[in-house]
Amino acid sequence: MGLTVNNLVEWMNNFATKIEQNKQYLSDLDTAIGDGDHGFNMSRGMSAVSQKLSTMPDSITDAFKQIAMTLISTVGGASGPLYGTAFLEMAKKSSSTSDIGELLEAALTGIKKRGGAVPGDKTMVDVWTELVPEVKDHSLTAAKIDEAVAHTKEMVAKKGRASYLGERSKGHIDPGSQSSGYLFKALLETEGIL
Amino acid sequence: MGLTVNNLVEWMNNFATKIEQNKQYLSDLDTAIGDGDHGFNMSRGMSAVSQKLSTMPDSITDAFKQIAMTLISTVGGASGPLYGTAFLEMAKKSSSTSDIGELLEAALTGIKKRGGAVPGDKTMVDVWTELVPEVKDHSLTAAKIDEAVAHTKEMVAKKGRASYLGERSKGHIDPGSQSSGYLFKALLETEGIL
Amino acid sequence: MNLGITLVSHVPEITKGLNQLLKQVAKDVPITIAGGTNDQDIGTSMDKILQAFSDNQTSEILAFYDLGSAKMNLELAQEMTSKKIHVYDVSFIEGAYTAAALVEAGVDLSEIEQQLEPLKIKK
Amino acid sequence: MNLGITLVSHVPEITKGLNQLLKQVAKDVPITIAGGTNDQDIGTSMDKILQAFSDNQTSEILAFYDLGSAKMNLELAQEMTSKKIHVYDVSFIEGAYTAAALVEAGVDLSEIEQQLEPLKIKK
Ligand SMILES: Nc1ncnc2c1ncn2[C@@H]1O[C@H](COP(=O)(O)OP(=O)(O)O)[C@@H](O)[C@H]1O
Ligand SMILES: Nc1ncnc2c1ncn2[C@@H]1O[C@H](COP(=O)(O)OP(=O)(O)O)[C@@H](O)[C@H]1O
Ligand SMILES: [Mg+2]
Ligand SMILES: [Mg+2]
Ligand SMILES: [Mg+2]
Ligand SMILES: [Mg+2]
Repeated sequence: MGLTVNNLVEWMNNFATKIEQNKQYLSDLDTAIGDGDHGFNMSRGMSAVSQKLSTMPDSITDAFKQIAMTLISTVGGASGPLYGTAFLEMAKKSSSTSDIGELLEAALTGIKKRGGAVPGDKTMVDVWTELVPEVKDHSLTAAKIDEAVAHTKEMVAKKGRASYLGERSKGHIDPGSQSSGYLFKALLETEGIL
Repeated sequence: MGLTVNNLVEWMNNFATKIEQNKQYLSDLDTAIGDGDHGFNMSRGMSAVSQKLSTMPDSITDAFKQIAMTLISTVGGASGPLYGTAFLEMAKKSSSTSDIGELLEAALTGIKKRGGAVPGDKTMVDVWTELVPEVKDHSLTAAKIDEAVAHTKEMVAKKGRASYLGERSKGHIDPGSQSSGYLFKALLETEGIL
Repeated sequence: MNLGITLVSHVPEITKGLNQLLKQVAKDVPITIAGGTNDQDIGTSMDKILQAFSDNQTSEILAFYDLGSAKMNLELAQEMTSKKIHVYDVSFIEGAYTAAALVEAGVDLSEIEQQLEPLKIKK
Repeated sequence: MNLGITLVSHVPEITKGLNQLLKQVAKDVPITIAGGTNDQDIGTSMDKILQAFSDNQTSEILAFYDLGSAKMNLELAQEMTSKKIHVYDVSFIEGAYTAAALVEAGVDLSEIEQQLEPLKIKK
């Protein structure tokens, strides 16, 4: 079946629900190595996205654009421009393909360009880098998502607020990686896309 | 005769008058290479000093201390801690000597320590460095004062706000050097100290 | 003045205060600010940055920011404006102060950038 | 917390805004501020700095300042207090942010100073 406007909206609503349910946990993760707002930022952003998508977009491209612009305008933290860029790149790419693997790959390239982070820097880039190939190989599982998120725990942050802590950023899961984990979980749970 | 509480107060009142008469000029000099407040800073400081000294201090040491603390509390700009330190050092030194040359030498050492400037950095240190030896040699003249002030014109600032302009600080007299010129002029005009 | 300045901070009060500091030495330089999120919370806003670009009288702008995440919104806004925007990874207050003083003095861009060089830091 | 922070800026609003930024990542760190002159004008005040030192709950303070002339008043105040004051010639906002985050994380002074090292600039 592949990606449609309908299952894209379903995916986003599922993601929004996970963010809502875990917003305190995400903010707690951010309190340890950041400024403690990641869950609230993402919750503000994703409820605006759900709201926006309650009017069904005309096309996949249109949907991605709306998601991107809404996140950019409402999130407030680093995750705003990062997730925003991810969806903006998917919007661009969706004019030539609706393959979710290719779309997510374009998103990852955008995230890396926007934030300048590379794998190992303890950012959402780590989770995306591990999981995008799994999507492309049709081998994504919940366990692999959990693992990718957990991997960030022992890393030393080189980008974002956690990087100010240097070695002290070790021993905590990166909040943006955790929220990205929810994005992939929601994708996995949405029938028909993968 | 040498320095007395009376002629010290006279010196300060003369200095305050010169500052008052030239406050716009001093601020204009500061507008060219700084933030345009040197005249107003010094005028605020020196009128507070005059006010303070209207009650005759008990001793030279006491007078210097009052001048120092008043300048530190009222000037607001870099010249506050700098002139303040100068008078504080004179207060300390005045317990062992009332020789104006030695006192001014201690003041100069204090200014250099406080601001970290060396001769050639286009600060008040330049004027003091040229003129303190003249005081010690009993050879200070108005012409030498004017010359010392004018010398700062062609210097490139290495300290203070003017240093942010780099090469562009050239071609303007340093405001703190000009106000220091007035201090030495006032000294020259006060009978009995030199 | 053919160069303007835009200040981006996570906190509205910081941009307002810094604007005051710069105005002292650069009263003729067009300075526009974008501080905080759209709800005036702590964070940055691409919309506010875009507004600050468009409110600036000049079409070539030197942009300064406080912390890394502000840079991402700055660069997003940079991609969405037709103005020429230069973003500097320098010490925020000290860098913006230096640039403002130099623009006011009529110094050209290449010389300004040379003077900003030693103020570069990892952000 | 056995380390505190004092922020010194020429502009009252900058110290207030920066305090907000730091509080986000360092809610337990005693932070005191000294912004502007005694008349709330742009400039610094030795009296306000001294007050900020004494208002700080700790007896060992990391002090940060914006422009060079603030440093002179800081050092004057340092000579007049019995508290232990460390003054850093680093990028003001970025340096204070780094130090606040590290103090909050319980990092000791020598490690903090190591992390401040790359933020040193000519001020
Ligand atoms: N330069 C970057 N590149 C990639 N991801 C980043 C970068 N900076 C921050 N992040 C991600 O953003 C997350 C923090 O988001 P959030 O708390 O919303 O923003 P902020 O740090 O501005 O408060 C981090 O956990 C990290 O995953
Ligand atoms: N580090 C320094 N060492 C010596 N003198 C200095 C230094 N910084 C500034 N000055 C002097 O102070 C003068 C500026 O004083 P003022 O305008 O009152 O202070 P601000 O620059 O803080 O506005 C300069 O002209 C210079 O002579
Ligand atoms: Mg955060
Ligand atoms: Mg934040
Ligand atoms: Mg001045
Ligand atoms: Mg000033």
